[in-house]
Amino acid sequence: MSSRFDTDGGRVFGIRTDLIEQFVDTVNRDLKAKIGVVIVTLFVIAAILAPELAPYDPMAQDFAPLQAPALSSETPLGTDSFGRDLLSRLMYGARISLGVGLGAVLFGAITGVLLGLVAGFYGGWVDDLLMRSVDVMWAFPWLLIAIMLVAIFGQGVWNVVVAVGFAYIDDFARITRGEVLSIREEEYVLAAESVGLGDLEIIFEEVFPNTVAPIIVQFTVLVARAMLAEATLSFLGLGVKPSTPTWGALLGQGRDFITTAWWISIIPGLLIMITVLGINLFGDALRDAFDVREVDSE
Amino acid sequence: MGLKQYLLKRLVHSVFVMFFVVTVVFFAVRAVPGDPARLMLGGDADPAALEALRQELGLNQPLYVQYFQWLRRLLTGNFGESIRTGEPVLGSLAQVAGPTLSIAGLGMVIALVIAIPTGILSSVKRYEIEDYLSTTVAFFGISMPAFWIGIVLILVIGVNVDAVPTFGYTPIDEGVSPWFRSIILPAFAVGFPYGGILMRMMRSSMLEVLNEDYMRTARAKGLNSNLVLFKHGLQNALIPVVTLAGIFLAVVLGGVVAVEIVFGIRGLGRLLIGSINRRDFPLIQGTVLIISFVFVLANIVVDLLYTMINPRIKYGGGE
Amino acid sequence: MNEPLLDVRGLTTSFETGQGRLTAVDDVSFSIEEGEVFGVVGESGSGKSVTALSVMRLLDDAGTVEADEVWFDGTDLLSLSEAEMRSIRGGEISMIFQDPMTSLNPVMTIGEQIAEVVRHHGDTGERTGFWSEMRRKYVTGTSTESRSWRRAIELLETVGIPEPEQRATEYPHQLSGGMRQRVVIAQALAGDPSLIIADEPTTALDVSIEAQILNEILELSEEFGISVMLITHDLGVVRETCDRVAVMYASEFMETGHVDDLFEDPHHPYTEGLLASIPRIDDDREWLSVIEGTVPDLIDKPSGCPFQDRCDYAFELCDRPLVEYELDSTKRVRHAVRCHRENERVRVDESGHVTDVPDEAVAALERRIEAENDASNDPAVADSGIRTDGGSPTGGSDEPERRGDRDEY
Amino acid sequence: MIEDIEKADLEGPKIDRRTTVKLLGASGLAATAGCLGGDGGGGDDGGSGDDGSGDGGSGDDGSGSSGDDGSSGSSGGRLSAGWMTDEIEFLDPHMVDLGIQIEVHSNLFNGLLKLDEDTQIVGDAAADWSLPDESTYVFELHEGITFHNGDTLDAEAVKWSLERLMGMDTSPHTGKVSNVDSIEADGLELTINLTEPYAPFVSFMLRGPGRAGTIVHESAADDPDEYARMPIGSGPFELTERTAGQSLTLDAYDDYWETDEDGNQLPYLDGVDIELIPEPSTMWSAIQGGEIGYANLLTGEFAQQAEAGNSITIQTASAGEWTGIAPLHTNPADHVETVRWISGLGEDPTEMWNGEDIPTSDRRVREAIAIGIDREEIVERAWFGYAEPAHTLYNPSIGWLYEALGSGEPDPGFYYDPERAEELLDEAGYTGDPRFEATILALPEDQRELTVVQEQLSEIGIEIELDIQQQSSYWDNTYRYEQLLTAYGGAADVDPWMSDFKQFGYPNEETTEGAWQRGLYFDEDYSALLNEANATPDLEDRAEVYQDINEKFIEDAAFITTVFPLNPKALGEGVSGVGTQGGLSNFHRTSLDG
Repeated sequence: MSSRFDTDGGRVFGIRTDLIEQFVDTVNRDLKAKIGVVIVTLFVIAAILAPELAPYDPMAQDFAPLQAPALSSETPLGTDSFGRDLLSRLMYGARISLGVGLGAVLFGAITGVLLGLVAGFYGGWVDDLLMRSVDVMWAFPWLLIAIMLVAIFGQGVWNVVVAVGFAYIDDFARITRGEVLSIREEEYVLAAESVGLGDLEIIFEEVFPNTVAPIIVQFTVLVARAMLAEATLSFLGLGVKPSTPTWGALLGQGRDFITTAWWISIIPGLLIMITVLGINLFGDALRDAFDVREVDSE
Repeated sequence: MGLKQYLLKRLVHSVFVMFFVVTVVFFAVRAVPGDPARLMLGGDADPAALEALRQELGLNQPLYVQYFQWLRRLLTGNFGESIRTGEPVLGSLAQVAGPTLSIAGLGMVIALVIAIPTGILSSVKRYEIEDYLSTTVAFFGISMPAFWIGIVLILVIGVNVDAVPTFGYTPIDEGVSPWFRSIILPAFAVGFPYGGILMRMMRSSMLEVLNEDYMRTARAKGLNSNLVLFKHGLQNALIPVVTLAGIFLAVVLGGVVAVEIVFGIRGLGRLLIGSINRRDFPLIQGTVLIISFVFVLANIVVDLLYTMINPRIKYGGGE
Repeated sequence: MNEPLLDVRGLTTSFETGQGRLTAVDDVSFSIEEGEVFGVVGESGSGKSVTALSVMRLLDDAGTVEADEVWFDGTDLLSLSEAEMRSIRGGEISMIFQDPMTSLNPVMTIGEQIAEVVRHHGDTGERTGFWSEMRRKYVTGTSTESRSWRRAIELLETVGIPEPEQRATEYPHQLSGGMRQRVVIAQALAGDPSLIIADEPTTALDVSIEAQILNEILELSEEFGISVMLITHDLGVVRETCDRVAVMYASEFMETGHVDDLFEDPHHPYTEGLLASIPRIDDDREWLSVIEGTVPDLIDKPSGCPFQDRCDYAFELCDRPLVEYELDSTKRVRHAVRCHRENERVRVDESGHVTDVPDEAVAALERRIEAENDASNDPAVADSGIRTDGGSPTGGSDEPERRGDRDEY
Repeated sequence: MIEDIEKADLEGPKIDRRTTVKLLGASGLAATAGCLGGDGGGGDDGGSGDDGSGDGGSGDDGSGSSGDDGSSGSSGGRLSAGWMTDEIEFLDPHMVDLGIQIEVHSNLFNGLLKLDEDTQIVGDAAADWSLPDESTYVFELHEGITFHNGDTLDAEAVKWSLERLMGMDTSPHTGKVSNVDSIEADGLELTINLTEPYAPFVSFMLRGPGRAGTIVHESAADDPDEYARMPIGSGPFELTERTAGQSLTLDAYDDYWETDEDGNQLPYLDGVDIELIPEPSTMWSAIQGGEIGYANLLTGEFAQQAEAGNSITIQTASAGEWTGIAPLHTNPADHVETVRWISGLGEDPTEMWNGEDIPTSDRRVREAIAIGIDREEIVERAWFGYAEPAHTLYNPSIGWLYEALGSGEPDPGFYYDPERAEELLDEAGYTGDPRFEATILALPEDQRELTVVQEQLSEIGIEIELDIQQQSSYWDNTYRYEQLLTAYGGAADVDPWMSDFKQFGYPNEETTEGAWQRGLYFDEDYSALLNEANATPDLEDRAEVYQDINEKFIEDAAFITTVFPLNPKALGEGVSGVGTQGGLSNFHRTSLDG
């Protein structure tokens, strides 16, 4: 059998169940993977349930500004310079930060994977054309895109998603194309062709499922980076709307108070770090499970 | 393919890429709201003055005319002048290249100096205290945006250490030491996150190399572990790192922009942001051209470097 | 009789895995004479390579190597410091690995890969310190005038590589598979060894050049008086090249003896099975289909014969711990089998099946197992035992088996 | 502490009305000499001609104590000064309209007039001036003023400068001299004839914020770009070097004409090195670490920190700055031609409001917003105390008017009254929850203030969404009228004309009245009052007219004022004598101790 994975297995969301089993196995075996999964799950839950769990309205300026964290007080993690409860803002922030991170990478992944699939599958001039476009995208400063989007639409979550995601298109396109090229000549693809399946069917039924593992791994790596890119955009005034709490924006806004009210930027900073750690551990576990090499030497 | 042929091919390809990038930028920035004339007049401006200024700047001509004019001048090596200050774009670019290249260059050196030894240490001492320590440091770098590291560095080191200025850039021709001191903090702020990424790559790459047969061969030859690691392992482990180092240039550039603002250094990044904010079209086009040139050039350099450290690859290989 | 060049007693290697302890080499003993070609044959995963790596102490932290003794040319390898061991590796004992593509460093010139062995183990007067080596690798390259480089070229010539000066400057990927394995051989010869451990040296090669490479190894070792430990899964190769051979199955040596004895008169059921599959042994996977059943899990390996589940002759003693039975010493060299069928008190019929197991046979076996346990549990006893009887793993005190110990070598 | 400073600041900077009225030749008495300026003249001002005095507008020492610091500190040395900006591109005063640029060129140039540290209008290059009739100004220039290249600054030079401006198409300030009929130059005597009496004219002749009266050297005509980069002026400092986006080097001009009371030549400093530092936290680190001796601006949070310590002195000054919110008064599509002209975009106005409800077109809604905002809270939360609540439009830098309207408590004015605001909204029929939703277009610097406003308005049931845009798109988009509210303000406004004529006047292509209308407030009565005021040079009379203008402004809730920012400027240890009046940073009399 020459395919990388058994293609007979069932699928969930296009991912074969054997991969999921492998992942569960890895998590069961590896403590670090467990930690990663726990962190990611915890934050995702906090993000989803923010409206239920957050003690206050994250926008309400109801408290004295710049209160230091004190677990016994009304505002256990302190308040920001407007007198808003930081704990609530951080919980809502988890929503947007994770959402933006996921959204941006999803955008980059969908676009890039499609490009990569088509380019790799058809080869020839299609490949040339698409991959040259990817080169252009790569050399196109993504900050410029962020600035232009903000100029047209104003600040907002979607601009960040698109601008940040744009920068990742080339990553996904290249990885996918590389995978497709190596799978393209595999027996089962050739077999599918000889049976007379349509291109689309072959691409999505036969080719795509076999490229999915490295893509997922790359995905996790980039989610963490996207969260930081959001922070940088917020710093440059190109991020989400200013009142929207995101960890990156909180970190950036807190910089002016770092000597007087360290908690405003240190706490979101720590959260970002823990999340990045969690996502990376999670990604490592995926990588181990799928046996994907983090870096391809050729 | 010979070296010359290869370079020629890459050059043609690069010109193509750059051409498309600037063309897209040319039209895109003009499609976006924001009138350079109004900005030049300070925001509030009388309609008549606005109209006169637009006329003077040639902004009233049809887009395609402006485009071809600009292209024709570009072909003769003329990047045009800033519509804002009238200064030649090329001059402005030459001015900002120094600080940005210094910061990015030193940043990369710092990243490598952090990443390679800790990455190796971490892989050799896998699951030991050294590994956990270096990994923690790497995660710290990976999870902190460059601008924030910059601000913390200023507050902790810049304010308290007299030798290191908190802001500004001293050109290298005013002395190597002042130059170095003026860029060390920004370079670290840019290099640290990058180093974190590289360190993780180095670690996993080295872990893979450690399992390779030729490493066992090297040990079977009776070489000591340092020689095995550095003579036989290092170059192999660097191959994938070098490939990705080029791709991560975008990370460095993104970081440089914010860091230049934090440290009050006018470099390529700030010039880009500034020129876009002022809708200084010729300057935007020039800056984007240079940035895409740097990207494309870096790509070629990485390719050549890759070819150099990986004798298995012929020019243009690796695809 | 001379001391053997390499004498391994009671070698056990195990790995800690997530699922439990994996015993890769289980209480293996063997010796290799000077100038002898000793074959180790077995399926993949049977522990052949690990045996070799254990002797070389190349397993690092991954595995735990325990042995009563590993004598090489009068020194106990186990007692050497890591630095002393390094001078043995690549020098006195060199290795040839399976896949020349992966065992050669892809980013180093062939010449340098050989020359560095010469430098480290020969008397070239060239500096071999860390920074000197780093300079050679990354800055200046190896001088083509240096003695080590010239010696590398000589060696390339010796192994039959045309245009050696030119080839020396090339990288492994520029050579064909056969050429590459010649380079590996040259590299193995470079330290002027007295023993070469060749681990499946031809497996990764095209069948057409397999013979050439094997001949090269054998001719050269004969020419330079080098002993060879040849690890292979290929019985055909063993038959053509080896003097003595050990059959390995599931981390244990099942049968050891002269190649002719073994082929003509195999005593272990597993060996029999192997021989029956000779026509098709060019492919690893075919083996399993010849002998029905599967190799037992080496993790938390149960005591008793690992082959019992697949063995046609299995009987009630098979789940008792194995001991070694020496066959009648009519042969020139020792022929030993680890199968309770060889217990002289066990009755066997014409077809080889066990017909009767008298109580005294069981009792004798129990005594012997107990004695061996005592020996291995008590270092003092083990030590003294080894000294008196030459380190025999069979060195139990039980009379019925004594004969096995007497005429060893 | 902060309260003290603000109080002092607000009480201090005012035109001495008695004097100014006399000097400006009001009440029909022609040809009264205005004897002003630094050397020797102007009896009752006592040292008021100084550009920089001890503590300008800052509270601790009181204002106007210029003498001591000035004369004792003539030790020379160079001052390193941080400028909170990304870039200072051009410094041609006729092109410059941003405070940050004006702050620089106020040190490089002279004007005919200037603001003294009490924000009174006094002579600069003009030693003296008189008004033979209401539309004629005669200026007597100081003797011995030279440009940095040695050329003499005489009436001819000033005439050239003014005529240059009059001939410029692209200057934002041409309109300020459009009333000039003719200029005559005779030695040191300059006569300017206006087509009609024009009250704001005198403010335009101010150096710095007046913009138009800053005297440009004729080399500006040879190479305008080069002049904008390295201008030649006649001020105490000359620009000798600049690194784009990074620094400006100002060296003392050795032949500067002005001296202090003791006859010491100004400036005291050998030079000023201006470093451009766009990031507030970096500015703070730099002054804290002593790398710069002066910061032209600290953000509120850092100014507070500075005041908590004792090595750094904070001087606050109104830079003639005001902020607020422009509500959309009418459907732009109903005024196509007018809006086309105002917008200058060359496109027809949006039709998005056709058939749509425009809540802010209702006076009651506008008033509700105006009184639904708690300005005191904005000052505390958004500005860290470094602002004054703006209950009406005219900022403290226009001292005479500010005072005439009631200073900090103008009557009428917008005062926080959320109950009344809700009543008004009920009356207007906005009773839902939320009552209505609105987007506010704003610049990044408005962010803090609007974050507080947003919360306050949500309490009276109005949900506001912030649309923060970079300057580039903000300026264009404000003229697209696609949102109900636009954050808007002004700076360096030293005359009411600068705050109201173009912003709220009835659009008139001829006079450029109403050219900057953000809210499309088209009211001819209001416009008539403005024009009446402009034609009333007598300040007392003009102030009378302004009582009516203000009443109308508040009544119509033409615009929702929020605050008058007070820019905190930081002086490092040993630095003194920076003139921060009008938000400037004048280093004429700055000295370094030790």
